[in-house]
Amino acid sequence: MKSAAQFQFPGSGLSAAVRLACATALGALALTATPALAGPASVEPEESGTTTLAAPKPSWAYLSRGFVLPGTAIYDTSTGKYLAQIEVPILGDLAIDPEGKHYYVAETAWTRRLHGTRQDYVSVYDAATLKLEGDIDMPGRMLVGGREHNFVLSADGKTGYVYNFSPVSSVNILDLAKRKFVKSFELPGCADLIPNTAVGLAALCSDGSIAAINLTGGKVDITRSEPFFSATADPIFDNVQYDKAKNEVVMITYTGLIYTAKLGAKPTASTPFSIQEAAGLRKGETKPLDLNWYPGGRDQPIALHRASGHLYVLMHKGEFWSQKNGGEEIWDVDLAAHKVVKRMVIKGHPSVINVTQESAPKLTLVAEGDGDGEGAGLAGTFTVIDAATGEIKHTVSDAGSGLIQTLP
Amino acid sequence: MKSAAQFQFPGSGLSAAVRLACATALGALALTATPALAGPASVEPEESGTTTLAAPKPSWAYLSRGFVLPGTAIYDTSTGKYLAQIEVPILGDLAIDPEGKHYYVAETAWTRRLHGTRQDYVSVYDAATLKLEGDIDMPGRMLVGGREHNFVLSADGKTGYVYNFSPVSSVNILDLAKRKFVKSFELPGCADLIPNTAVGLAALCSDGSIAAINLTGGKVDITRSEPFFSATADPIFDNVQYDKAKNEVVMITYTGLIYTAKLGAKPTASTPFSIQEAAGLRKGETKPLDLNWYPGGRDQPIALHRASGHLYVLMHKGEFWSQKNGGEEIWDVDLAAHKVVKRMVIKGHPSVINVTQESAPKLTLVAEGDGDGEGAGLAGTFTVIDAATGEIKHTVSDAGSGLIQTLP
Amino acid sequence: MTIFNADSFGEKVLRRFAGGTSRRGMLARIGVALVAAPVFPVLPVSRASAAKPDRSPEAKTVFARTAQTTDDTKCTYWRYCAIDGALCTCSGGGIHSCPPGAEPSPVSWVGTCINPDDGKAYLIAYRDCCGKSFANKCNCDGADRETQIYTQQLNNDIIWCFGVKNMEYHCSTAVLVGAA
Amino acid sequence: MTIFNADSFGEKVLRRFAGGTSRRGMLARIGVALVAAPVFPVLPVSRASAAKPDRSPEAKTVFARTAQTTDDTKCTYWRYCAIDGALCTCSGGGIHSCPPGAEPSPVSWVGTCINPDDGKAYLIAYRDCCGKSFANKCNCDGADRETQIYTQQLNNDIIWCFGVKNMEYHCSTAVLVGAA
Repeated sequence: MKSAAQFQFPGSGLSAAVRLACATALGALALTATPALAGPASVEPEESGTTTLAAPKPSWAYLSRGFVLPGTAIYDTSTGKYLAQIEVPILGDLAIDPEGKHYYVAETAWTRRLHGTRQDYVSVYDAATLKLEGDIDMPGRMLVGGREHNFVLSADGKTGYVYNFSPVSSVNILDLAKRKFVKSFELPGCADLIPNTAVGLAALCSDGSIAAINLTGGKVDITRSEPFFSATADPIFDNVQYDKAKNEVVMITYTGLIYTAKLGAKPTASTPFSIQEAAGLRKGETKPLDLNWYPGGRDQPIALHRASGHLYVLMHKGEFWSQKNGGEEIWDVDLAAHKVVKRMVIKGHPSVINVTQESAPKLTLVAEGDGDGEGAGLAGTFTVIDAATGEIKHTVSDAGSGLIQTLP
Repeated sequence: MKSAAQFQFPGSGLSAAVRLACATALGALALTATPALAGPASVEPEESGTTTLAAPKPSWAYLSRGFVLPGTAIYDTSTGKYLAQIEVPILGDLAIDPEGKHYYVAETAWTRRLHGTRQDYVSVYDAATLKLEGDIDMPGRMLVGGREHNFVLSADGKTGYVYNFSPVSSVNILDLAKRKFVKSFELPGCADLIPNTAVGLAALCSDGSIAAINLTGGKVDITRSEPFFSATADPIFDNVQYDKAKNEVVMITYTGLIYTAKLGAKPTASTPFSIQEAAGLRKGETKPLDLNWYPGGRDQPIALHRASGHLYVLMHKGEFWSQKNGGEEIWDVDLAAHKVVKRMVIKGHPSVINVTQESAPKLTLVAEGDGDGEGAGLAGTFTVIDAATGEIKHTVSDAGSGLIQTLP
Repeated sequence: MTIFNADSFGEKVLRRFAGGTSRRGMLARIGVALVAAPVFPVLPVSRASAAKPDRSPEAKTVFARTAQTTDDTKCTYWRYCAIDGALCTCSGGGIHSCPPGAEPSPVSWVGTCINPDDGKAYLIAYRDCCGKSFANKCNCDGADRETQIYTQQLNNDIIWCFGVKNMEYHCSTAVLVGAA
Repeated sequence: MTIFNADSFGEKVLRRFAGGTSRRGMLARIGVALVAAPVFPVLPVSRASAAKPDRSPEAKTVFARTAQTTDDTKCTYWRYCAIDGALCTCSGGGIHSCPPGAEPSPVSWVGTCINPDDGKAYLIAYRDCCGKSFANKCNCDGADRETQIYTQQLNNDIIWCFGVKNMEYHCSTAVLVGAA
């Protein structure tokens, strides 16, 4: 049989679905020789729809799937249930609106996948529908995975700060209410943005100080604390823990020194204490061959429960320069008492820990495992543990291997 | 210490690398207090560079990594060595220039990853450097994985044909020499583009025929063969095997009927023979509960060695409607003799087979395996087998799980 | 004259697309297109056992003989006889609902599955949820009466995301359309 | 005055960027920038044991004590003491060469690794190969003297693809820059 390919549908004003119906009908299938309406269907056809989400809850954990699969999964730690996926691409950064109305995703894309024009922007999603509301374009951002402090929001959720490294170190300021890029400023020698009530921002610096970044005036004013740690000999892990109510930041170094710094116009760091000494052991050292317990994890070795002032730390046995090793135990540190009050043995060497800010907090862990897909971010196991009892509440395999975030 | 963030480098005309040097230097690190040039390095610093590829060889296999990881890996089946990765995205289609000068990739991207403007184009890569030479924009393409017949080239490699389904069925014609989109034409009721010497194209149709698509005149002329198979009761697997020298296509149905069709201006199909009968067994049936050997594989159940006229088929035990099941044996069919001349037992239920067109052909298999990452395209094992002896020559784990292509 | 059977494409969806017109009106419009194109082959569908369905165990596929009706997060759930992809029921959606932020495709491939509770066959529209990255949870690959891409609406490898903002495949639903 | 040590960034690459000027000329230009910015902290690097290196087994990290010099497709190869990512040696490239189609980043993070054959420490530039999808072969994650992102050039999590057409990360090389 012969046919003219140039045929145009008379119903070319019809929608895609109807055109498909026509196209495939013309092509042959899905037609019956029986009369239409031969009899009503015996079952009421179902409607397709889309579910929505409740407002973000303190029990929710936001788990980035890692370096291979895009998407940040939302789990309710109370039920272990997977709720939905936020469209955070690989190397994208998620920020959660403190009002619970939006999710913000800082991301970078080229117009044609791996070529074309580079674009850096923050996508705004409605928290209930997860629908994209729009993008806020900006000059650039640092491309790195697993960091909590490259995209942070002000306490009121109205301003967003995105760290950029081009390779010049700078910060983009975004007005999230107006959905506009405001301006950039250079931030030489510092990174890891931390909200800093009343002032604007703070950041960790390579001279071993914390900088206060005053954004209240027309001019950006950067004031550093006295240097208090060595950025090369005993670095502080990037994913420091911020306590908004106290405007304080809790930090740990590779050897296990725990610092608290008061932020504000001129930050000041506390005298540190050793997590090992707080557990009745000898202090961590930087020299080789010294076997001890050390904090570690690929992305996120510490988690702070703010209301109780407990810090949960992934600890492993080893020598110094093992800072990327996953944990064998979780150490529960009472920050006020300078005491390790509990040590919990864990399996699978998790490299990421977080804690929900509920009054009865739950610890969340991600361990990549040693099976097929290791390093590919597909074999990650997500575990929820009761922080008080150490009891495992939920285990989800193939969950992902990236950062865990909880409500700010 | 206080510092002004508004500082501008005097050397702002410097390149990115130098600016980085400055920026990080300002930030503190990678500086020494010792005089520069204190002594020449005792070792000559190495130069960075990029390797290049030899011209495509008949022994090469092009293995798509599947549905999760982008990229098509090139392996030399003689050595088992991984040579490089061609940038074929997920759902992209690769076509290999018969002259061996270029790789062509038909792909689809949105300007902002999952939003923005849709773009469909063929990217042109130099075969030696794998550098992108440019894109040829076109109106659209079908999004589906694992098909060899959605992007095919003419025998001389100068024209490309891309199947589109929007959901109206059509074909894009590209002039690869001029790197321009030429035109589209509708192709109702047919898909699976096959080159068709002197005429243009052929395609499989849902009425059970093969269409010849004559592109030599101004008007597109579509001529169908007599219907010879049932597209719904006993479909022909999409990935039919084309023999350019004979302008013939070899096909197999779900039950195991093997057809050869002569293409040209009006295609004609041969009387089929049953692969099971060719092995001395009873014919495959469509009815349930009839246990038999069936051809199957997620993407690619058959491979044709053109010079010898041998068809290699992935076969498994089961009932009808098991066409996606991986193989338990490879059956070696002598097409001229209508005989299964060899049955090779294989492991891991491979779902993809291909064969190199060397005079001593090698079979290539992909099996996804049952471990972690199953279904994610990461746990796929690539196996190279001597077609004459059945001996396993190479096994590569974590290779991917998609289509295998060889030189046209 | 052969008339288009809207059931095969999910009549409700077509109706929605047509802006709430009645089924009869809908069919009339499609009918026009068909009537206007008499040169094209319009063959009767040979949907498996469409004429005189035999639902005895002997006529059931392997899938149908082992299907269950209690857990729609398992590949063995009866409606998944021809599904291919990640189950939306494992990804924050439901059997006929997309997860938050995903858009159901108005068009889909279809399958005919037997409900083991009543032994009857039903037409299922496998509607992809689109515009989000691959969920990659509970991946299933049914094959009952699944064909190849020259019969698109019975092929489950195609990304069935048309008429949506972005065609990225997230997961698949199995919508009950009616008795087969 | 503190002078920038170009070795730390791969002097050859800086020279290439500067259009083939000499090392001395290069240093002079950078010197200008540093001199012009005296208000910024310019601290001596405390690169591990930079002053009086102790290469005795007792001073070696776990990695250095178990490193080998024969197989550069294994994570234990001596130069990989601070690498993070897929080895280009497994992906069609070489120890200091990118696979076909990938572009070496002119800037990189650095490490100081001990060659067990001579017991000496060498400065290694971990130059990412960019512009192609993640190779995902032979993934390694060294940690010797690796720090955090506020000291970028000693951090190996960052995508070190600057001054290239596309920053997509493909794999990493370990380029010998000189004696440390």
